[in-house]
Amino acid sequence: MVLEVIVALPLAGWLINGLAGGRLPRGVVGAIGCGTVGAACAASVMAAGDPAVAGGGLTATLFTWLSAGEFTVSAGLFMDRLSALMALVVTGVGFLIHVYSIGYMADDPAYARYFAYLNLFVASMLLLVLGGNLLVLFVGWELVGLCSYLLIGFWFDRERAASSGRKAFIVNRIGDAGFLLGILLLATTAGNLQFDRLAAASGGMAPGLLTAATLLLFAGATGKSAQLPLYVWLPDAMEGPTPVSALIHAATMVTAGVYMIARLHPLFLHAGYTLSVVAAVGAVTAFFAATVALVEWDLKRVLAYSTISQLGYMFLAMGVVMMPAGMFHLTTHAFFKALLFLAAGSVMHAMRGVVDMRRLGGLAGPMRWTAAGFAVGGLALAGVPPFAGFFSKDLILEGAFEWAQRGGAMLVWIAGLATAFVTAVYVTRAMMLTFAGPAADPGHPHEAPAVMGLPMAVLAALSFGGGLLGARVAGEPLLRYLEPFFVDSAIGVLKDRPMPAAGVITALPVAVSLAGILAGFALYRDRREVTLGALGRFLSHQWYIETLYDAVIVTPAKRLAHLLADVVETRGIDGAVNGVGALVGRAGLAVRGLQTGFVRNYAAAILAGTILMLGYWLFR
Amino acid sequence: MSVPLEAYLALSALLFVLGTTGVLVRRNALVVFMSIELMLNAVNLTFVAFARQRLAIEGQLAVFFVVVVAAVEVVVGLAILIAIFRTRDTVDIDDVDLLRG
Amino acid sequence: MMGLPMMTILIFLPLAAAIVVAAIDRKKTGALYGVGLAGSLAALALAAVVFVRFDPDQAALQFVERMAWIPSAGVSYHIGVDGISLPLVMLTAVIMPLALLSAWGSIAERIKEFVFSMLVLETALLGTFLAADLVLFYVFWEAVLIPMYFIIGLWGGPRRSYAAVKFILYTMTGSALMLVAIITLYLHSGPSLGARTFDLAQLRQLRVAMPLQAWLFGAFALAFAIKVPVWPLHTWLPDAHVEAPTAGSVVLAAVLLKMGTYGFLRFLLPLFPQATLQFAPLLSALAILGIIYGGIVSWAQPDVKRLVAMSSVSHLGLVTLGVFVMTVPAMQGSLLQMVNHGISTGGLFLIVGVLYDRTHSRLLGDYGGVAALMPRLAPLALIVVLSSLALPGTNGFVGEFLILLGTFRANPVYAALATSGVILSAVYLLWMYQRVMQGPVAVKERARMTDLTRREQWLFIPLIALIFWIGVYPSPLLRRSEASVRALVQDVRERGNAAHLASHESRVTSHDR
Amino acid sequence: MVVEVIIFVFAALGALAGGLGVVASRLPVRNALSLLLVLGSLAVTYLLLAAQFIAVLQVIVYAGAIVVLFLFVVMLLHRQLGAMSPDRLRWQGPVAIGLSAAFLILMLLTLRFATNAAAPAPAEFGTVESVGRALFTSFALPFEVASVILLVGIIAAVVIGRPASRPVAAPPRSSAPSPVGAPRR
Repeated sequence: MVLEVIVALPLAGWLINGLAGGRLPRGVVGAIGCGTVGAACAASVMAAGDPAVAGGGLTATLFTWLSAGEFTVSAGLFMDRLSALMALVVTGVGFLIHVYSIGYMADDPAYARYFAYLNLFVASMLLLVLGGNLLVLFVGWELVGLCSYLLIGFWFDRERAASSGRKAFIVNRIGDAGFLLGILLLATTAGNLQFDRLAAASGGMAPGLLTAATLLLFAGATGKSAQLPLYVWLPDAMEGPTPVSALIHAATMVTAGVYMIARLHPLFLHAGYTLSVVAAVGAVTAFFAATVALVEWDLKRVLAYSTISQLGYMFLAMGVVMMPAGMFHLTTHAFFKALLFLAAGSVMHAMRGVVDMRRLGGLAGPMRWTAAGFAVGGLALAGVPPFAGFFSKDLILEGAFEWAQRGGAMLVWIAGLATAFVTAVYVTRAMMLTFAGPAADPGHPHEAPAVMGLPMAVLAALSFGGGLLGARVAGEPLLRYLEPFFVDSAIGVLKDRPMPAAGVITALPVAVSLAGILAGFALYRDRREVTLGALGRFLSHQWYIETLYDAVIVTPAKRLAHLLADVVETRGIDGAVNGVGALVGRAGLAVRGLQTGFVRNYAAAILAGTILMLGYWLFR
Repeated sequence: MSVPLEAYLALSALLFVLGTTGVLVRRNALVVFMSIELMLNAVNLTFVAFARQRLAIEGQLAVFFVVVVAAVEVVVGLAILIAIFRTRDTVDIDDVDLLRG
Repeated sequence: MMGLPMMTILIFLPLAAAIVVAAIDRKKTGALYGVGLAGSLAALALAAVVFVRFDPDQAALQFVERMAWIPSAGVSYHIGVDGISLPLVMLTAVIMPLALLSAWGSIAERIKEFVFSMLVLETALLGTFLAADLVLFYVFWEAVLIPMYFIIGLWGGPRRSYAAVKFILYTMTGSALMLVAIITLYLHSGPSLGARTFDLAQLRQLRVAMPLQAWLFGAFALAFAIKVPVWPLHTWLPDAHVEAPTAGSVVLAAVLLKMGTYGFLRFLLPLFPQATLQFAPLLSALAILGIIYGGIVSWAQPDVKRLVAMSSVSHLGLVTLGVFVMTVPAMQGSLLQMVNHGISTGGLFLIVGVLYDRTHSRLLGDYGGVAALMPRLAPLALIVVLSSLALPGTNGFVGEFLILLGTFRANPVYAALATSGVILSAVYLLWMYQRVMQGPVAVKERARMTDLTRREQWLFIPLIALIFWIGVYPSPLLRRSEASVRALVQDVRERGNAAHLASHESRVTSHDR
Repeated sequence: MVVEVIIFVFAALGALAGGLGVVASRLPVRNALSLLLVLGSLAVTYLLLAAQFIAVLQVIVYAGAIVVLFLFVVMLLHRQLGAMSPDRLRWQGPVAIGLSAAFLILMLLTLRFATNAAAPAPAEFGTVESVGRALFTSFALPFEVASVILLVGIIAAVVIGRPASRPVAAPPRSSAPSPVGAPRR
């Protein structure tokens, strides 16, 4: 029962704010928006405390959703340790961001619509993480994509916002088409989409099929979690309101791909080289996005590329079979990246929407708390101990190193390490350009109101102390909690970890991060525009990946569409149809002379016909 | 029946052909109408002749219905004729050729 | 049931309303539309009763009524409903009141004739879906054309006569061939069944030898494929849609096109199982071509109505694919998708109609930022668009998923190709939504863009309710179609293969008549 | 029975002469009177064929009503009846005569199929009573239909014969011109 309540609460908020929100006072709209999510958070805590969650999992089957032939899927919810963690992250971070939004969106005329969309998102995300089978997960998966579309294009009267939303939806759809095919493949071979049945069946499935299925599912994950090659929508998604970027495009929705792999890890473990692909994609994406973040001028887009990069880390963790570490990083990342976005939002709020870092600067003075929050988030992102990011990233890199020693590619670890360095550089750059130096824009920046400050404070605390969830000194409570879920996978790695070797390996990332911070400090101390020459041009064009897509896919597709619509359709197919018509018409013209209009001619013709018939009858 | 059936039929055929000739040759709509009446009467004659030969009263009934229809036809036809005459000032059927292709 | 001829009443109720309409003074607009609506709503109520009392476990026809019509020619008045026709009957009954409601206020000329035509159209459509005798079916099938011809030709746009003539000639070409095939079947039924008949149930027993069966299959398939329309026989559709008035477009898209796919299921498959199995790959390939081609071409359309019309080609390609892969989930999905397409595309045309009433333009370029001017229309339009692009939670997803599932089981390559339709539909539909609804306000006459009236809101509320109902809880529909579909798939597979083995000892050959 | 033959010959000659007059005469009144001659002669042959009722019908309806109708029209239009535009179909005449001749020959050829074995007619054959009995029993439906056709014909004649362009004089009370008769749009 409690599971239904968790999902139903934000859904109710959506219905109320969506249908009647325009007629309600703002205070009530905000209260409904936040209250339902807060209540869902409380319900999630309650549910997570249920002993069934720690055991086999809490299930709630609502009704039979689809039934055709032998194939049956029920609409059901399910909560085990993994989804409990996700539900807590979603509702917890979600609640904080809802509260923040009350302040951030206070002046927006479409206040109710905003909260309705946000509530719908939380409900969809909860459906995604609490879905009892793969198809329900897919429903949530697509619905969060819808919410993302709606919220990116929230200010739909801006052409760019509308286009970005559409781009996000379509790119996600490309991934989802793969995801759907993966589901079809699994449904056809396993005959069922219940998670436990799939896990049980995965051992007996042909490895080739399983590899294909998991790769298809991973294609969906690259779309939703903005990995190469489908990352292109996430930077543009920054057109949406900043709290949305924090919630959807940093903390929760984009991590759905990671969650999906964790959820289906038995399949991925049995599926040949899929995990290697995942690791490689994660590593490349992490490095690629970090380098692009290095030259980006838009503060929010820096954070967007940073998100892509950090998601790359998570996939890297999944790929090297350090799944608990991936989930750990997912959690800490949700804290510190949400914090960074909210701080950036606070800056935008103060600067009336300016996000270009060349026009920012010197904000540390008037916006002390925001700057402090950004600094905490930045240090966590850079992986400086004892901030949260350090523990999770460190664990991932350790895992990558061990994976390499067990026969994996060392390049993955090296890429992770290089990314750590670049990350430290770009986060320092963003910090310096935004908050240090003289004020670049003569305005009257003001500190954010309390309703925005408080959520940031809570997130700052979590970004600072969240590492304890996975810190060895604290007994790794989160990892221990997840262990039973991953019992047949990464736990082996986790347990047999040779402690001594860890020394150097742990120290190296920290050193690299600190070096990065120092480098960033040295480079951007006096707000110089570091161009980096040809390399900089390469990076600021995002490695020319989108240019390539435009040239190879988008433009030819448009040309093809116009060719088909304007030539093949009108002149070819319809031309043939009209040609037949014209032919008949011309034949009619040819014989129309027979129709003289003289009745006597017609009568003569009738008589002639009669004669012929009579003659035939007589002389046959 | 001392007059042979063939005689009646031959008379009928002659009258019918006179009618067709009239329809084909004459341009005066009124005369064309009369020629049509001539053809109808020729047919009626065959009906009656066969009715007599086969002693089937249905033949005569057919004539009855032909007469009814002919009466209607003449009434409507002459009305059309007058309507045409009123608008086009002619009874020459060659002048009425709206259906020319 | 209850001794009442339910099906006959259902079919002819709209016709009775049409006769009442014919007797009303043409100046009384309210009464004309009121009676029309009342008639179609009464049919809906009756259809709902049928839906509730329908026995889902029975594969055969239910509510059967049968009596001799032209006994000397083996023609009977044989009607009934099964799991295959029930969804379409419901769809017709739901869509017609909405179409009439959409015309109220939009069509101001010759209202009496319009309402009359719509009601006659409903009778013909219901008859088409309920007939179980080939002659009866053919009569209703052709009767559909007449009111539709007038609806396009009298109340249509500037090129209406071209569109109407194209529509009627194109579809009649196909049905003329079908008539020939029907008569051929009739002539063959004598020697092997004892007496010549047009009755579908008896003709199903007939085994036509192969070369002839293929020809008959071709004639039927052509008639149905034109109606669907299967690529490349689709070019009448955009013209008809563009020129037809809103109500006409709605009925055309929502119901008329389904006559083709319904014909596949009801006649083509059971009558010619062997030829079906033989030609299924060809039709599947055409269907997939239609999915991709329709999707791509939609994207490049400057005209909203043409865009939606081409999207129908794509969507119905998927339905056709679901029919010919011959698996239970795919066929059930097809059946459901016929209903879904009726709801979502009908809704899209209603939206276009609402906009057209205000701007008198169908060009995407003349719109922009409508959501800011019509805040009540925008979310409704979005829901309909999402339903059309098969977002989970809406009706479109359920149908598409089942079709793809069944297709994947039969042939993964087909499924992979068909999945591209999922991407394409998002591309062109969101493109359309953005051009019309989003961006800065680009509509010239802002003052005319008033938000939805109460009447217009009621056009969408039932559709939205159906979208979510079928999307979340499709079982009532799926359960009712399952038995019939399962029986059909099994029947076609068994007889199709058995006929293959026994073709040389077939009792009927092409020369005995 | 020779009398019968003689009567037939006279009637036949009369009918043929009348027919020729209908087709050939240039004077409309003469055409109409020739038609009357044909109708009368045929009425005589009907009597020979034991069809008394039809003969009477022929005289009353055809000769009495239809020919009179023709004469009325001749009277109405007599001034213009002679005026014809020049003939535009010069081939029509010879072709028509050729076709008619061919048709006549073919029809006469069919006569060889006729079987000439008629029983003597019973007394009541062709009387008003026997025709009436058939008409009101087995032919009741066609009879009724015929009456409807007559009714429709009358209405049609009234509608067609009415001047189309000029509306019927409106009652003086209403000021607006009444659109009765004019097609409404």
